[in-house]
Amino acid sequence: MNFRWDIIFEYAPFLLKGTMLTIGLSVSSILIGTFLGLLIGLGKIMRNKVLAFPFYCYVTVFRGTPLLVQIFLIHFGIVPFFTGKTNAITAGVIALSLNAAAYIAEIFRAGIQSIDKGQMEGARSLGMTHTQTMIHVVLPQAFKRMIPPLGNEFIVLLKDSSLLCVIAAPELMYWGKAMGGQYFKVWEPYLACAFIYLFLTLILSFVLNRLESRLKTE
Amino acid sequence: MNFRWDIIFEYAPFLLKGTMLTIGLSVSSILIGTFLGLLIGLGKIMRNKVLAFPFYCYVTVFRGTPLLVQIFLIHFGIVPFFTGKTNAITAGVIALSLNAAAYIAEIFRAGIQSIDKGQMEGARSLGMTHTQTMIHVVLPQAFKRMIPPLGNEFIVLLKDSSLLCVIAAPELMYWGKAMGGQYFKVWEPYLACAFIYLFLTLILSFVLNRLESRLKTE
Amino acid sequence: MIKVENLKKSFGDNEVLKNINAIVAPQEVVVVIGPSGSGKSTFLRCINQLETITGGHIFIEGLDTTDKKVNINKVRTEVGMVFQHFNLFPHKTVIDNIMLAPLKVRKVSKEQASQRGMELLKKVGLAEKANAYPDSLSGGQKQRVAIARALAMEPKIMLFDEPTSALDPEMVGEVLEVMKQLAKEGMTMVVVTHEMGFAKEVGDRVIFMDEGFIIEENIPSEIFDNPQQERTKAFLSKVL
Amino acid sequence: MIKVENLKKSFGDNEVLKNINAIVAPQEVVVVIGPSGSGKSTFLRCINQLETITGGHIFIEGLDTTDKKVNINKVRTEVGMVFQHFNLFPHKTVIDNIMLAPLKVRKVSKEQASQRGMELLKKVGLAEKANAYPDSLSGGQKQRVAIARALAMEPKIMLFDEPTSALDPEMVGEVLEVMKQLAKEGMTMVVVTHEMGFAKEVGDRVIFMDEGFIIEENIPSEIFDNPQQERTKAFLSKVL
Amino acid sequence: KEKEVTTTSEKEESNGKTLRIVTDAAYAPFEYLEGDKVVGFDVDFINAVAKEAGYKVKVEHVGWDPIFVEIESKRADIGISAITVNDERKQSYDFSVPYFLSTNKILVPEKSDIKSGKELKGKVIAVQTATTGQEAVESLLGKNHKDIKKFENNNLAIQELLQGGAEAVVADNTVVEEYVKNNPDQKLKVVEDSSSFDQEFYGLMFPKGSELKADFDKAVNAIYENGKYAEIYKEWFGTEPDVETLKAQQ
Ligand SMILES: Nc1ncnc2c1ncn2[C@@H]1O[C@H](COP(=O)(O)OP(=O)(O)OP(=O)(O)O)[C@@H](O)[C@H]1O
Ligand SMILES: Nc1ncnc2c1ncn2[C@@H]1O[C@H](COP(=O)(O)OP(=O)(O)OP(=O)(O)O)[C@@H](O)[C@H]1O
Ligand SMILES: [Mg+2]
Ligand SMILES: [Mg+2]
Repeated sequence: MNFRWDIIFEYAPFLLKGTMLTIGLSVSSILIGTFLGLLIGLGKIMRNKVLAFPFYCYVTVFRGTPLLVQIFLIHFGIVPFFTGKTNAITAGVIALSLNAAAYIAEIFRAGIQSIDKGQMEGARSLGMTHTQTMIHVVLPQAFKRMIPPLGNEFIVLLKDSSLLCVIAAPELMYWGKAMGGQYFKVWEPYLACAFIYLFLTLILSFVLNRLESRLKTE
Repeated sequence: MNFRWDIIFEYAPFLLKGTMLTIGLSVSSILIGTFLGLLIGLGKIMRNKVLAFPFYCYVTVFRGTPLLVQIFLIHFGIVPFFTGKTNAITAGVIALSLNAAAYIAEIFRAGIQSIDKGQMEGARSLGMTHTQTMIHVVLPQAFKRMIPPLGNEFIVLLKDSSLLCVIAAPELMYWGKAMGGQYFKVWEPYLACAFIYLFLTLILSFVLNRLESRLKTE
Repeated sequence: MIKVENLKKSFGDNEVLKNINAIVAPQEVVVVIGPSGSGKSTFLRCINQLETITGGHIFIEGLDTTDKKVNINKVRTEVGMVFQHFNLFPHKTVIDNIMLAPLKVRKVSKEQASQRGMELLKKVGLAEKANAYPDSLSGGQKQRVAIARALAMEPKIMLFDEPTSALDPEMVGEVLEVMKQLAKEGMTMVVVTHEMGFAKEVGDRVIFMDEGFIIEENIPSEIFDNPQQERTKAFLSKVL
Repeated sequence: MIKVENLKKSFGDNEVLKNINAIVAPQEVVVVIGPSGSGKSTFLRCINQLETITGGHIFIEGLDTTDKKVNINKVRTEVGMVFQHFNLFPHKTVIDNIMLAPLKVRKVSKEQASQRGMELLKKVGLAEKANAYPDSLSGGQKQRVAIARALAMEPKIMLFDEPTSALDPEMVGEVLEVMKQLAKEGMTMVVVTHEMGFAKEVGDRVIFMDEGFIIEENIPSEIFDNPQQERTKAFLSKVL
Repeated sequence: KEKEVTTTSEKEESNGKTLRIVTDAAYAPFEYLEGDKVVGFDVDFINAVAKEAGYKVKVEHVGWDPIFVEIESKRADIGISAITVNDERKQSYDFSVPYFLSTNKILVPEKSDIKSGKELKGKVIAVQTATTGQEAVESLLGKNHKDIKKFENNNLAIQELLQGGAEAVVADNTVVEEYVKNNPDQKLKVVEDSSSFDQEFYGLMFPKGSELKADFDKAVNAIYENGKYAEIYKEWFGTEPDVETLKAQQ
């Protein structure tokens, strides 16, 4: 098999552009997804089962259906409904955020429930409200424990962003496919993309490990 | 939008066949992946860092690259290398198993490390070997704690099996795409598939919850 | 100060407190003893409304805390509580542990909170640990910080739930010392403990509980030297 | 029976045991006391090879356990250990906890293991709990099961690391009772404990450790009533 | 911001509005991305037709599935993506008169003894989903026959052939010829058999009831007549088009 390095070099600027968009999409989705995930996770642990039910459904549906379908629904249904036209990047960020939010909600729920009940009681006995306790006592500690699973989720999200090529969001995989389409090649684009994804996830892991050990010693 | 129920009915037998294969692929990959994951997880926590290194790399690479690329490599590279020809189902099971094994290895590692050190010491002080202690004391307890994350992984794997349509493994998503290709319809196949996936994941969640609560009360 | 009337508390079918009546006078130190599972902790937690009671009334300074209209967070600021396992916030330094509630609940200024916090740390003998994290402290030090934290809200009453039972024997003394000091200063206290020495020395009154009832209550010397009930005798013979 | 020669143990830079020499004679009960962090647990764990020692030798029945050729699992079957936190296997019933090691290590038959297990449970007064799970037992019961489990391997020596310090005061007695019984039967024992009553009553010899050294050792009456070292005096004044 | 991948026809005599043309630029040489530009036969063709019909157009790469959603929801005006016309699809969309006659050819390993379409029976064949190749093979073996493996693109179908998972690939002649030309070292050959395969045609795809269809049908015929079509065809495929068959199909 002759590996066509030349076409990889030819496409390098596009792959770079795609990588930038992949990073941009992932980072914004992570931020939004974490925020939504926190709200949904808090919603799911409400004592009032009726109020918690919609959050429960949200998590079930988003975790139970393929991301691909969610991307289509949002790209062709939700976004045009509000703005009148499709926009792959907007839809991509929304789809990834909403999907990640479901997983992150579970991470938050587990993190919060892993904090010893004594912490809540200690703070409540000082006269702090439930909300104050959550904000100042439970969440800061839960957050520390959530870093490893959140890190995993971020890596998953980074890779999942490759699915956005189906709606032609010009991220990394999109350019990989364009390269394959032009030259009838399979290995060159996919291996190139795989290495870039691996590189990105390694950097992310490294950053997360640093963060984790810094928080640990704190 | 007129929703073409008729084409869903027309493709119902194919979707059913696809669903069966999806289930078959997922179940076998889960079993193999769990077994491999256990070995890799144990490998990763070996005290000898040199021996543990390959396991560490395995997990990093399989978690750091898109499953799609892994599927291609295994389908077009590994399987033909050994058998002389491609086989989508074999490649599918291998790719899903190897991918899941990386995630499951991390679950095992975390599960084992979450077991109080006192358990290991208690058993070792009775003269049991490290291996005996792992088998009879640590793993049974770790396994109980691993059921929730394993359950999540199974759900992820079930949905990930939809990626096998790219190598023409005739699972659920493959037939969904065939339907879409024949009628140039998008919503009918994807929504039908989404509902089937949701249904499967709900059943899986239910079974896992039952298992979890049964093990808890035991 | 505290008046408990016909207090009942069940967990599901399990009635843990069965008609408790008790009064704690201002500046009084009441020691609660009893076997494990007799409901001592639950009793304290009910006073502080950490458990929703199933029946009866609890009055704190004349205010019926079971009344829906009473702001329970307000009540809790008047009632400090110290737990067996300290329940310090591990992500905050000692001084931040102490300052958190005054800042957030009493809304005092940072300077004021910090000044008052340092005073309290001095009082419990830990001024030099102000910027340490709880995990670096010994058990006895943790418990003293927990006491200082509760005092920072300037409560009228302090509840202690086995404050020394998670401590190494050597550290028990230093915590009891702080508690004695508090009692001397006139703090109203309810103390669940197995430390009979403390009960004898500091307690104004001892309550013996078993199976959700108050079996006997009296001044310490009477309870220890002349218990009236069989169950009290049996219990004391084991722990003394 | 046990001979410890120039034992040294460091964790990284932290030298926890600094040249320990000790002998335990057959049927002797040695009690180890000392402040927290002085290295008592580490000392016991070294005897059992749960920690790899950094220097010196430990002979058990004349066998140098630090010799690479010695099968450490074999050595451990001769040395039973009971921990502060019991370390029972929560996924197994009481009888299964006791039978596991005999079945897997000694390879005895199921009937034999079960029969011997029941005998031991009777001995510690828990025959009726054979099929209960550890979580449903009280602390004292758990610790008695842990003792039975260690005895099931028919060890020649038993090591106890603060066996009663995680227990409610009421339950301490029942565990000490079992230990006294063992001592009476002639078991060689090394016991780390804060229960000075036990030390006085059962101990043949008391070792006082501090900062990784054996500071003083003597028969109990001498140690408690007439300590030679300042540090021993200071420590005893706190805990008695 | 999204940078749109477009090509706009230069002259605008039109009624102002630019038509939105959607395509899946992953099917060389009909439409593919050259860097960030959509190029290919279909692109040149639609530009010529639009000019003829007096419309301004903008070709946008949206991906395969999205084409149908965009057209069905009428957010796009025309889909052009080597789309094969068949009766099932006509139920949902309108199509222009055929603008391309697709000749399917069989790609096999050099050593293969397959010499005609008939001999494909009983063999495993790889195709790209929703192409004329799939139509052709299904009309031979039957719809969703178990021996047909459908891939997302021809690249993967050919890869399957190379790795021994299929004994033949059926696809547009241009696709297979282009592949063989680009990859001489792969030891593949092309088998021609126009007799076994039905003729398959490409059409422009419109939303059901689109008013553009009439204008574009007229314009297609016009460029057949004025030679523009043949010019574009020759530029891309190097041969003369069979305009007569195309016209006969109308
Ligand atoms: N949150 C709870 N849910 C259900 N049952 C509970 C709960 N808290 C306590 N109980 C039960 O209530 C009873 C009394 O418990 P409590 O903790 O008040 O006893 P205690 O006297 O403080 O014992 P100890 O000395 O062991 O602390 C026990 O039987 C206990 O199992
Ligand atoms: N695994 C370990 N890694 C590092 N340091 C350790 C480890 N185990 C013990 N140490 C340190 O060794 C010293 C002695 O610990 P050890 O547990 O032997 O004391 P101890 O006398 O048993 O105290 P206690 O009465 O609290 O049980 C302590 O300073 C402790 O921090
Ligand atoms: Mg209690
Ligand atoms: Mg110790």
